Amino acid sequence: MARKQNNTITWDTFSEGLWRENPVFAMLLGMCPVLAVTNSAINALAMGVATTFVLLASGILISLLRRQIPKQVRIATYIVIIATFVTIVDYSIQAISLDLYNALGAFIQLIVVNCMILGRAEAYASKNRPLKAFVNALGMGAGFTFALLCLGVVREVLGAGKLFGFDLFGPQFEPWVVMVLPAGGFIVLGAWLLLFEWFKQRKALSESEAVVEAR
Amino acid sequence: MSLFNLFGRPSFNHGIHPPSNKTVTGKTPIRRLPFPGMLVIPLNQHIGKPAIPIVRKGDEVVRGQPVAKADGFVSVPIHAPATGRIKGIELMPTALGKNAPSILLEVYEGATQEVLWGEEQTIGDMSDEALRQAIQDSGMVGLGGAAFPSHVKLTIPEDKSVDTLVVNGCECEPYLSCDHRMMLEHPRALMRGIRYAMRATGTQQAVIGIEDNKMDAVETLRANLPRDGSISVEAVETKYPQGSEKMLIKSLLGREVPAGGIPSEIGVVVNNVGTLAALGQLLPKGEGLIERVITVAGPGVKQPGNYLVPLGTPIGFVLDQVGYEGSQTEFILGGPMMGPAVSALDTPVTKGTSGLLVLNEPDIESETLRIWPCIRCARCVDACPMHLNPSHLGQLAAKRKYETMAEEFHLNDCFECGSCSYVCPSNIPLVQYFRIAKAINREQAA
Amino acid sequence: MNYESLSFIFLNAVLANNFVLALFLGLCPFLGVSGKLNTAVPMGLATMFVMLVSSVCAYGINIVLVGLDIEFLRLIAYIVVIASAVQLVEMTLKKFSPGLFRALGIFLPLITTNCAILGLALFQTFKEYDFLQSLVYALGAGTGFILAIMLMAGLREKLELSNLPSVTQGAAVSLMLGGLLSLSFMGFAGLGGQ
Amino acid sequence: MKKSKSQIELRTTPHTHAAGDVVKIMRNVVYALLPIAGFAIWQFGLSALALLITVTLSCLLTERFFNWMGSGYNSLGDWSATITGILLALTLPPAFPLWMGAVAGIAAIALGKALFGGLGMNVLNPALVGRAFVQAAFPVAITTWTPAFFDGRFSQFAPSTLALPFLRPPSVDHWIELLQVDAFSGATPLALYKFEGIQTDTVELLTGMTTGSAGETSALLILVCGLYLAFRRMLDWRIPLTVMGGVALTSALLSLFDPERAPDTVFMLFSGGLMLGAWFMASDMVGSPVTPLGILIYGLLIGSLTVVIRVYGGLTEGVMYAILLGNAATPLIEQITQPRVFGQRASK
Amino acid sequence: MSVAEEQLQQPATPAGPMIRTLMGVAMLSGLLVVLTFHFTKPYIDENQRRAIEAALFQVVPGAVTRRDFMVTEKGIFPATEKKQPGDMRFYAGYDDKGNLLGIAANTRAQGYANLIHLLYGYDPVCQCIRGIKVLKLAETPGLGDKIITDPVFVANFEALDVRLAEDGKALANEIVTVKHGSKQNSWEIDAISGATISSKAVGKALNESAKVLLPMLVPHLEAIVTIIDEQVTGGEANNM
Ligand SMILES: Cc1cc2nc3c(=O)[nH]c(=O)nc-3n(C[C@H](O)[C@H](O)[C@H](O)COP(=O)(O)O)c2cc1C
Ligand SMILES: Cc1cc2nc3c(=O)[nH]c(=O)nc-3n(C[C@H](O)[C@H](O)[C@H](O)COP(=O)(O)O)c2cc1C
Ligand SMILES: Cc1cc2nc3c(=O)[nH]c(=O)nc-3n(C[C@H](O)[C@H](O)[C@H](O)COP(=O)(O)O)c2cc1C
Ligand SMILES: Cc1cc2nc3c(=O)[nH]c(=O)nc-3n(C[C@H](O)[C@H](O)[C@H](O)CO)c2cc1C
Ligand code: SF4
Ligand code: SF4
Ligand code: SF4
Ligand code: SF4
Ligand code: FES
Repeated sequence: MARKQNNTITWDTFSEGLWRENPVFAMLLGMCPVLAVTNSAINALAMGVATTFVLLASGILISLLRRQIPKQVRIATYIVIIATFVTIVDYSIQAISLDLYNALGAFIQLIVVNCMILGRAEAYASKNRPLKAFVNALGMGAGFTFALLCLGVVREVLGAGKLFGFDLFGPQFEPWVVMVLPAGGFIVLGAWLLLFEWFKQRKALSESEAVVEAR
Repeated sequence: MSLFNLFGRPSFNHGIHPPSNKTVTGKTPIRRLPFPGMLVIPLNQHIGKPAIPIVRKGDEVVRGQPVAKADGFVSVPIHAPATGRIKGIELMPTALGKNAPSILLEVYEGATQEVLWGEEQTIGDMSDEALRQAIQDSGMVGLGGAAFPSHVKLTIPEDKSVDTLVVNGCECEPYLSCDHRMMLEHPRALMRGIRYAMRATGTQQAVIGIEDNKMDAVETLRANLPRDGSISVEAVETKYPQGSEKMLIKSLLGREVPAGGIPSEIGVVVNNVGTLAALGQLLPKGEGLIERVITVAGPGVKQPGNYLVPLGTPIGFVLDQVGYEGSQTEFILGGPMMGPAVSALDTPVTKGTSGLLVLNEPDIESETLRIWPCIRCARCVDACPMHLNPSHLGQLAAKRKYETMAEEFHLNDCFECGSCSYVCPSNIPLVQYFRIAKAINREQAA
Repeated sequence: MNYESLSFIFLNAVLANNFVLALFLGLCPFLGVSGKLNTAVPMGLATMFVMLVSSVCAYGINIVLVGLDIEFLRLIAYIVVIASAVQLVEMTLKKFSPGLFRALGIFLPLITTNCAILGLALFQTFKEYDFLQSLVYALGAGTGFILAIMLMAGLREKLELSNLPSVTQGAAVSLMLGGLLSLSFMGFAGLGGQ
Repeated sequence: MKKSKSQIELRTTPHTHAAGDVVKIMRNVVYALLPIAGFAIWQFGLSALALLITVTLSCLLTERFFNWMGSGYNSLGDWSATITGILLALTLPPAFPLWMGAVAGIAAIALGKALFGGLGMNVLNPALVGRAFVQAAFPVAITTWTPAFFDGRFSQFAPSTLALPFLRPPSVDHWIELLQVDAFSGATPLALYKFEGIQTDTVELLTGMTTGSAGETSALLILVCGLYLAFRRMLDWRIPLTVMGGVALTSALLSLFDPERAPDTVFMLFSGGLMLGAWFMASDMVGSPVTPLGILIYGLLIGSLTVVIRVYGGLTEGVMYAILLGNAATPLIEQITQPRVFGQRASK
Repeated sequence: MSVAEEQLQQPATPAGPMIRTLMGVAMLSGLLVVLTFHFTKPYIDENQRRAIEAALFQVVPGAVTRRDFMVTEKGIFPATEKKQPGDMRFYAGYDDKGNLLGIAANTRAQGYANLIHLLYGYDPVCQCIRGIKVLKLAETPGLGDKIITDPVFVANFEALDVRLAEDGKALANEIVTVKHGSKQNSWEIDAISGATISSKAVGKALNESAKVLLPMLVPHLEAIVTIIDEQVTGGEANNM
């Protein structure tokens, strides 16, 4: 939490959310939308973009107001601000496409309680200049969207034989229905985490071997 | 009492049925072994403070003469098992693996080896106090294995009262049959001993519990019961560890010794038949405990049987007398379930030694098998006479959660009977885990 | 079975449409606080408690919102009112029942920002449940949450004693367990469907 | 006279051990499963044979793969993966496409067992995890039944059996018509009961003259094989007994409270996968409690859940889910049923 | 997570700035939301109207305009904004000349996974259901969703008999779902094999709605056979 008041914007400001502090893969935040709306890539993308928007907008606003908001009521204020932008997104999506709106269900409104957003507001936006908060939020949003896509792509390809709605394998393909069901969501995310952990351990292993060899 | 008791012999819940392997030794009468050239007499053959030697190197002693005196109440004297000369007091291997101070006694070869110590005494004339002192002076300890000084057990504290003496003739360990032979061959001494014990404790009734694979002993004792009905004989189910005092009390009386408690808390005193028979023989003559019966058995033994040996006889000598074979061999003092394995053949027979087993390769092979993970088959849970959950305890032990084991899963109620290890299809050395856990917990507490 | 009957609403929320395992709500506490049974149970109870409180609040606010024709403020109103109600309850609890507060208290603030709570409020509004139905729905959702988190905690405690491969330690195995639990709960799908 | 020390064995107590270890138990379970597998092959022919081989091989290969990824220790020798494979195959429809069978095997070992560290470490029954996975993945194929004892079952495969990997299996309707099997309804006894209200004759259920999963049809044969294991003490007879007791009890209770839908107890006991599940899958000790009271609760829970799902649920068959849920509840059950330690509360 | 805890532990500080900020933020957010609402409302309404009409025109073939009504024991009235307890809503579909082609109503029933929401079209001339449109379902893809895609199943609703009984108080024959391949009567629905539960849910939903709606509706149907301008309310179908 005790982030230094450092105003320079570096590549790191943006990229930490992509990988090292990826909200889904590294910090396991906002799990509900991650699992619930990733049964197709398009839903994943839409959810990712919507969340990113809320993240950006609330981040900037909170950063702008950061000196005005008294400590005592900051959480309440953040929640109100976040809820405002979520409502805006909610209505916008309804206006854009009812089908998409129905597919995402209540989870658009549930962005309000996505702890990643509140967490970023508290830990970053309230302590940094708007531009920096913006860049960081963009990174976090991108990382979140990336993770959602990782799930959405696997689940849609296996679960429906499609990608972004385009048929990949022809009509004879037998979809693995389980992938679009809740159980599939858990299992695919678990599998991604396993894969990353495996890579990490292999890398650690080969690095320690390299150290040994260098001696 | 459990429902099963309605249908069969009285018994406790759980436990196991290992093959008994007693047919050969149970039928052969007790024989005396010759004296070895040298006896090794550990000063600590009992639970409590070691005895204090009262002889010095070079002293001559006669058979039955005290060589060490009791060090306080929870301690007993030691008597010379043979006529001979003291060679010294040295550290010698014992059954527990540790070396301990022992009196070395060189046996005179030509001596008649008559007992030349002790005066006849009339028990009936003694006060209760004097009777208990006489028991201590005889050096008597529990011959059932624990070697707890008998006079301590038979002294009931003022604030407690005991109503029943349970006489333990179960002999549930496989192979062992020394108690069985004692009951067959010395029933009158046993009855005498029982009466002494009843007097010392002030109980009005005594029950002898015998496993139902020894019905001949039941018959023999029934024929020798006193008329007044104060002593009875009861056959109980043959099941290990029926002979454990808590289990036997449960089987015979339906009472449960409270966890962490001792029998006298529920008005019971338990003594082994061997102990009381020896008491019945020695007390009237005022002699000390200098020899005992041990069962020598196992696939590696050429002449298995029950032998009367002077205390302090090295097991190597015993084995030379009975003959044994086998290349890869394990020697066990006591029964196969609880007896410790010994590494040195000059380990002596002591007051608590009830048997000597020689297990050969084919019998121990199964133990060298691979240890599998616990497959949660529940056999250990169904075997544990203390109703613990050895499966869970074992898993906790593997993760070194020793404190949890003691605090939440009653580790300290485990009396290491080995039933759980015996049945475990994954060959998990549960008892060993539990011993280690207890030891570490003790260390932590200290 | 009548799908508006109270018993159906309850059972459906507990089993067939379990909030955690079928609807993906409340996953953060489900994954985060299920390591030990003795924290999972109070967490579950606290969640159920907050669900009941917010169900009542949401029912009340919705009447006001509909009455004033400002339904577009629903989201903001719900979240603010639920958060304040939980705070109020927490303070009352602290004052009048310190024991209960100590058992549940530390979990209450965590729960306010949890989607199972808001989800419950929104769903009961979409489903147009009346007051009693809403209450039973909240009770069912809470019970379902307790059931799921207790099963999960039990399994994870058991796994602590096993030799997990190095890669499965951590979050991955919790997710996989969640997946397997979810597969098992599929057995309840269609309960009362005919 | 002295032996050199190296020849003396020093071990801790006890120095004897009951006969039989894990491998022996597992091997005996395989023996007990072979007659059931044989009956399945006799009943359903080549397709069932191919399915048994494919699924078992897939389990074994997956197990080997994870051996290689992990410790390197070869665990095929303990036979447990073989049991998983055979049991899994026995619970699948006989004409299940082979490639889906292979997926089931992989899921069983990977998700159900290797993930948690292999033998004894798993929390849910691996075979059933595999089946639940394909049940959710391929719901159509797993509810496609083919007739038993048709002529030519030893010379031809069901067309769906040989479907190409990842592709939709061809419909078997036409093939079944060509077989000209009389009275084949394409529904299992439970489905007939649930959706048509037709109750299959008990004798047929006992002898296996019905359709259903490859190995679940003959209740009698399964009972005999299970009893063999029970009497050899290779499985805990309390579990199947309490499961069956749970089924009977729940059926009886339902006939009191909901007589309209109350199932027939005997029918409930002998139809569907209950026998196989009770004797061979609920009894897998790895996922069941070890405490006596726990075993009772576990069995009754599985039995009653089975009936509830069968009668009120969306599926015709509840045994698989009931057992999985029973496994999942095992740690909780064990927590509340730790045995009363001897002497903890002095008895009367 | 300690944010909320911290908040709790904070001492009560001067309320002035606190209230000022909160008010400010509330005003700001209120403004934003109201703006959004007003800006998006026309589009959302338009979307919803199109969705409803698309569904309506599908289940009432040939219809080009719609009117919303409600029916009670007393008769048919134009739909009002607020739904009253006990009234039933339906849409009427008219051709370009303003003649009633059919009416459509919502219904739902518990399927395999969750409630299945349907819109069905009733043709007063043949006294039958002319089509259904699944509005919302959570059934298993590839299995339960065959109730939308399976042509054989959809064919059930080309003319599903819902004639009223002699006394006009009930359906002459209740709608029932029968096992795949055993449909014999025009009021039966031929189930999808492998998705019997979803099929049954459709039958049940139709039956439950039709047996309540039609006995109330049919006697008063005269009133709406052609478009009368006063009836036009443009009522929003927010009950979909
Ligand atoms: C597992 C176990 C088994 C035992 N089996 C016997 C037995 O068979 N016979 C016996 O006399 N004592 C047996 N004991 C010892 C008894 O519990 C008890 O200490 C003894 O009977 C007391 O008599 P004593 O002091 O005369 O030796 C066993 C103890 C344990 C822990
Ligand atoms: C029908 C029936 C079958 C039994 N089968 C077994 C069995 O296979 N394995 C087993 O351990 N006990 C079985 N028993 C119970 C045992 O006979 C015995 O009662 C139980 O193991 C308790 O033994 P214990 O008193 O030595 O603890 C069975 C009992 C019945 C009524
Ligand atoms: C993963 C899964 C999903 C299912 N989805 C549906 C479904 O969406 N609709 C349905 O009616 N039945 C569904 N079922 C239930 C079975 O297919 C059920 O056996 C079938 O509905 C019975 O109908 P039948 O007699 O025509 O085979 C599903 C089953 C499973 C295992
Ligand atoms: C009586 C008995 C039943 C078994 N049942 C199963 C089973 O249902 N499913 C399975 O995968 N393995 C079964 N096994 C094998 C083994 O226990 C299983 O693979 C373990 O769960 C792996 O840890 C069984 C073994 C025995 C002895
Ligand atoms: S363990 Fe040994 S001393 Fe104890 S009863 Fe059994 S045979 Fe006798
Ligand atoms: S050794 Fe301990 S845990 Fe094992 S059976 Fe004996 S008393 Fe029970
Ligand atoms: S006997 Fe062994 S394998 Fe069986 S439960 Fe006990 S410890 Fe586990
Ligand atoms: S609020 Fe706490 S429990 Fe919930 S997601 Fe955030 S960190 Fe996890
Ligand atoms: S996102 Fe649902 S509880 Fe956190």
